[in-house]
Amino acid sequence: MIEVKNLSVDLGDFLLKDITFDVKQGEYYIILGPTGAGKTVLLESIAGLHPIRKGEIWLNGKEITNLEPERRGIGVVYQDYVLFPHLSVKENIVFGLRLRRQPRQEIEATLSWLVELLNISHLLQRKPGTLSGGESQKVALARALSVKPAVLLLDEPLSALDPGAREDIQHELRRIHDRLNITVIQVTHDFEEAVALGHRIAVIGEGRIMQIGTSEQIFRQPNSEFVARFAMSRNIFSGEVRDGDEECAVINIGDMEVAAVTELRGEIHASLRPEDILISTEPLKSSARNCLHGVISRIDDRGSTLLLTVTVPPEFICLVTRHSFEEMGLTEWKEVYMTFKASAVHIF
Amino acid sequence: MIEVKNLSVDLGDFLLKDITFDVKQGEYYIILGPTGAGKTVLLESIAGLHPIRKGEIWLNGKEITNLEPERRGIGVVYQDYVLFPHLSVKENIVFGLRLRRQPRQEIEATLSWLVELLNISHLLQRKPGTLSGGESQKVALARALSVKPAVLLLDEPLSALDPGAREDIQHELRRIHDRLNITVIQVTHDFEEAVALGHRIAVIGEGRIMQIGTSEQIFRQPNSEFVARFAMSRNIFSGEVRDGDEECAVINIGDMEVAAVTELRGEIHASLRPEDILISTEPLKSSARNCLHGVISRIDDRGSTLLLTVTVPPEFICLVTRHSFEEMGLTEWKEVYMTFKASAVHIF
Amino acid sequence: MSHGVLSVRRVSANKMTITFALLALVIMLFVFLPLAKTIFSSSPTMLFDSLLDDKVRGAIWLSLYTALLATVVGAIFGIPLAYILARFDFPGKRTVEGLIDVPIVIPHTAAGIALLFVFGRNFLAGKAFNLIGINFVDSVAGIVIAMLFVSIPFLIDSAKEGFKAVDVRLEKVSRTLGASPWQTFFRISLPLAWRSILAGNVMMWARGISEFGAVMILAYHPMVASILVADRFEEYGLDYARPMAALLILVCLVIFIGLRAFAYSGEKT
Amino acid sequence: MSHGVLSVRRVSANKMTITFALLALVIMLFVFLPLAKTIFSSSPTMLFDSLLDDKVRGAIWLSLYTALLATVVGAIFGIPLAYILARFDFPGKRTVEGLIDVPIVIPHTAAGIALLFVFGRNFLAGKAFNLIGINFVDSVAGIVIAMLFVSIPFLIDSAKEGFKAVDVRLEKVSRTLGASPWQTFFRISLPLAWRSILAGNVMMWARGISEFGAVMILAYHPMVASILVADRFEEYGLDYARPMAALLILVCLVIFIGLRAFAYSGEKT
Repeated sequence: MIEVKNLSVDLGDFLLKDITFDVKQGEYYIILGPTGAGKTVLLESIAGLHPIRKGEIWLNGKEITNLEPERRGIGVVYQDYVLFPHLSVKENIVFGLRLRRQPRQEIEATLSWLVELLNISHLLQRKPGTLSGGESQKVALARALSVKPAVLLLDEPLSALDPGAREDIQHELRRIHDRLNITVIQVTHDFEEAVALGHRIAVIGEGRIMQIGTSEQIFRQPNSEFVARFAMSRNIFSGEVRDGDEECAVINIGDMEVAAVTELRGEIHASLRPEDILISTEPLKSSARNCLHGVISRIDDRGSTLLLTVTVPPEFICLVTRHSFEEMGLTEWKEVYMTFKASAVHIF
Repeated sequence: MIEVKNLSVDLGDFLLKDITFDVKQGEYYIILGPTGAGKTVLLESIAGLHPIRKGEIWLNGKEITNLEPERRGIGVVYQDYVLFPHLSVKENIVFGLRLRRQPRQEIEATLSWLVELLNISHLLQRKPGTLSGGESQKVALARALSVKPAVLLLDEPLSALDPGAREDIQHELRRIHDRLNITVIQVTHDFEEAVALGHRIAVIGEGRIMQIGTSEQIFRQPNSEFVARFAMSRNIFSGEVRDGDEECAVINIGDMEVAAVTELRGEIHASLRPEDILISTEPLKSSARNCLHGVISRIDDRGSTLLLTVTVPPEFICLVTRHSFEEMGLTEWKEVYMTFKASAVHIF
Repeated sequence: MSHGVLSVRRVSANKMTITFALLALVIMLFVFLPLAKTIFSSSPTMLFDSLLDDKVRGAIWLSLYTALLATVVGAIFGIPLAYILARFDFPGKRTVEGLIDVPIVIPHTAAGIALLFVFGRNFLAGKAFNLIGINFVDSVAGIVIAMLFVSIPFLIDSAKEGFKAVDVRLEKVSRTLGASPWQTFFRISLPLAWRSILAGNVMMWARGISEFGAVMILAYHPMVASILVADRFEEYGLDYARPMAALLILVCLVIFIGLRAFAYSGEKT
Repeated sequence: MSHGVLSVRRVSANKMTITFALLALVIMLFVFLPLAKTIFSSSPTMLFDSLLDDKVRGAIWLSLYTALLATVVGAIFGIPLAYILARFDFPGKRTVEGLIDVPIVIPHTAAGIALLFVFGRNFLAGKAFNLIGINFVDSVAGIVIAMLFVSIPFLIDSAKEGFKAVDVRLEKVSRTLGASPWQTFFRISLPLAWRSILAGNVMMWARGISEFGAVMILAYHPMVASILVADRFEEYGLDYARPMAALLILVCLVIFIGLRAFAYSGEKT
């Protein structure tokens, strides 16, 4: 539906090289990358708000690379809402409709549809300066949706919000997407947000697309250290695959041996997600192929969960809930067993 | 060591009323509250950077309410570092020492001590504008520590940082506190940060202190709905204690009965933390007094953990790791059992 | 003003702020005293009498009217330049910005002579405009040109700052909602920069009324107010010029305060 | 300038930006042509000859020197006021800010007469200063006072904006590190606002050199450059005044461009 081909944008600080991806009709597409990776510039290029040096953008089979933004039918919502401060909420929402000189009833109909969709009827007469973050973002969404765009571009729509409002708007976004079956491209630097919302995720870094895939693929099979770190696999090791049968390989990481499922041989990286490690105070009898013995060297209290650093060596980061943490009576310097499946070790 | 008595600050938008608390020598004290609660104003009042209308501040037995900031020996570190942009990192750090006209060797000695403490030797000749967030915050810490303050005030020191840098600086903060045995007062809006760092936490809201206690007390025994919500007990119900023996009361929440440990009777609130609920697909045989049967009505994927909404009714929010989620093969509309201890239900 | 000093003291009474307040008081008195003395040492009757003088009324009216014309012309050509300077980067931008400020800094009489070289009867633009019956020497058109030249920087600088303060993404959002560049300018950029543009217009108008040197060279007649004051001072001396000077200062103050209050109305301190 | 238009076109070639660029071009030419014509129609020999004229050299020197004196006095008293306006809120602040801008908007000749009422021989401050041998009428001191009055707003406004742009928390951190208010001002606030303060000083100096009306009323003699130009124009006509006007414009441009370049050096566009 939207195809971006070999797009390059040069803006002094930001540099995007050969960006290529395509988004399907009705897809919720996430562009994930660290702050300063040029994600906003990429969105603005798609919306026609940045001159394009090189590359093409196609929308529904038509090339729109140099089309003016007002003719593209692509809506934009920014992180910090960017509501028109001199207009009321209602005037903000109907801004695009009034420009189209639609009849009054039609405008009113669209307005009440949006108001009902986003549940913002109580805000209509307010000025943007008086709204909370969550309310502002709902109004910004309503304004973008008012002209029934073919594609909705969201620039870190949750980043400026409080945790409470963030959950609320995240929920709204999914609901709107499901109800309107609209194509959404959202950029974010937050991996959890990407997993929660996206059908597919494109990881962007150093001006290039590093990997495209479902959240499951990005999560389980990162294709590079950059993606793995970004997807918060905290345990990344370098090692060597000695040998093994087709089903299971033995990997040497320092003095330690770990079983994994891979066909790669030689120097490799291995990643293991903290929550894929089961912690116990006694060795477990289970089908899992790996069971390592270590000492808790550090405890990071995250409130509902805790991150344990277990030194074998090397150090592993493991996630436990407060519940199990207290159940087992874990403390620093306590000896524990880490159990994880061979299939949980991702090799790249 | 530091005592704040009946402090009131009025700054138009911000209003603090009758703030009273005391911090012990060497304590890591957290002031926790939502954005806009006047936390920064409170810190600046302690540092002498705001005129005080009403109330007193005492430091080591001396009243300092109206003492000039340069005579208090209280260091301040802001969320966004506030380094002197026209000075190099080194000049930033020794700014306070040069003012004291210390001999050159003494300044150099303090500088190398700080550089070693925070591991920032490679930054000394750089200008603040070229530093990353984490580096800037380390330099700001070094600058504040250079004059050996009696108290260190930290104004949301982690909020402006990337997740990676946040963990790093959080670790540094604890290390510095432990090594120097310095008294720290930190304000934050992040509950997990508060739990991870604080010896004691004062929850502030609507211009007043709502509750003071250890993280355990705030977490397990919030004294009001405000604190409970803020401490992320997602499950808060209103109900009625019918009767029960001294050890265990039966609470009616809608049509549902829940066992809890309380001596309160009549109309009450109950809170239950999401990670205190054990999810299983079969009823568990255990010592836990509560076992409820419900249906998963919503799944929020948080990456390493998932939040399940289980409808009994009412709705419960439960936290599971991805590991157990996949193990049990949970999906929406699946029936599950929720098991939790009577002691996990907090009544207020 | 004592209020001011008191308030500063309340905020943080230290020696520095008190010293600063005292130094500041000197410069405020230096500006305030001459104005107050001129106005209050002329009795209301004297002011009224001088207002009855046809020549005085005519000169003040001419000043207001020509400065307003200059402002209108300046707005039409200056606001677009201000917008361009606020929104685009291009090589030579610094030079253009510097050029626009030059009229503030060159001596007014030299500016008048420079204008004569372009708009005088025997020169370039002067000849061209002469064909359509417009003559710049000793005429209203000449006064307008002189005022325009010395006062245009105020409008452009203020409008530029106004446009700069408008988040460019507001314009971008407007475009994605289907607005053309023109619609975006008139519905978003202009309304949001309006306060600064208005303030710039006020400054330009006031600065036009205040001009003397350049107008004197280009068009001594018809006499605008500032020239009439000088003329009377030269011919009859201080006492005769005073009521007219007082009247002129009053008129300027009333206009300036009124329009400034209007331009800032609703804005927080 | 063609560069500018081209660049705008590259950024987003739409009808509005092109129209705006054309309108902007008109105002740029209006400012540029008179200056260029005056400078380039006088041959270098003529400029040099006029520089050999003792009276011309003396007048230009006097202008530069008196305007510099006015700027120094203005900085001493104006920078503290700018700092107070940037840092503190107090009742009547708007009034003070308005008062400071008044000298820009009142007619220069009226300003001169107002100054005479305070600094003239028979008045208030005039009498007081007369006791210590300072006389403001037809004297260097008078020129300085006139220039100071009309040019002080530029310094204060620019310095105020400079101080405002300095994060007040930088000063707060400095205080917690043990710096007194004075140390904080001289080590933090002043260095960080330096660029704007310098730019304000440049504007004030240039504006002082450009003044004619107020100086003429207060001190026609000794003749500063802008008065000498007018004097020659009145007595001998345009052709005789031209080389001196050209020279004056050149001197002002060189100073203005040089100091501006210095003030902005190192800053990004």
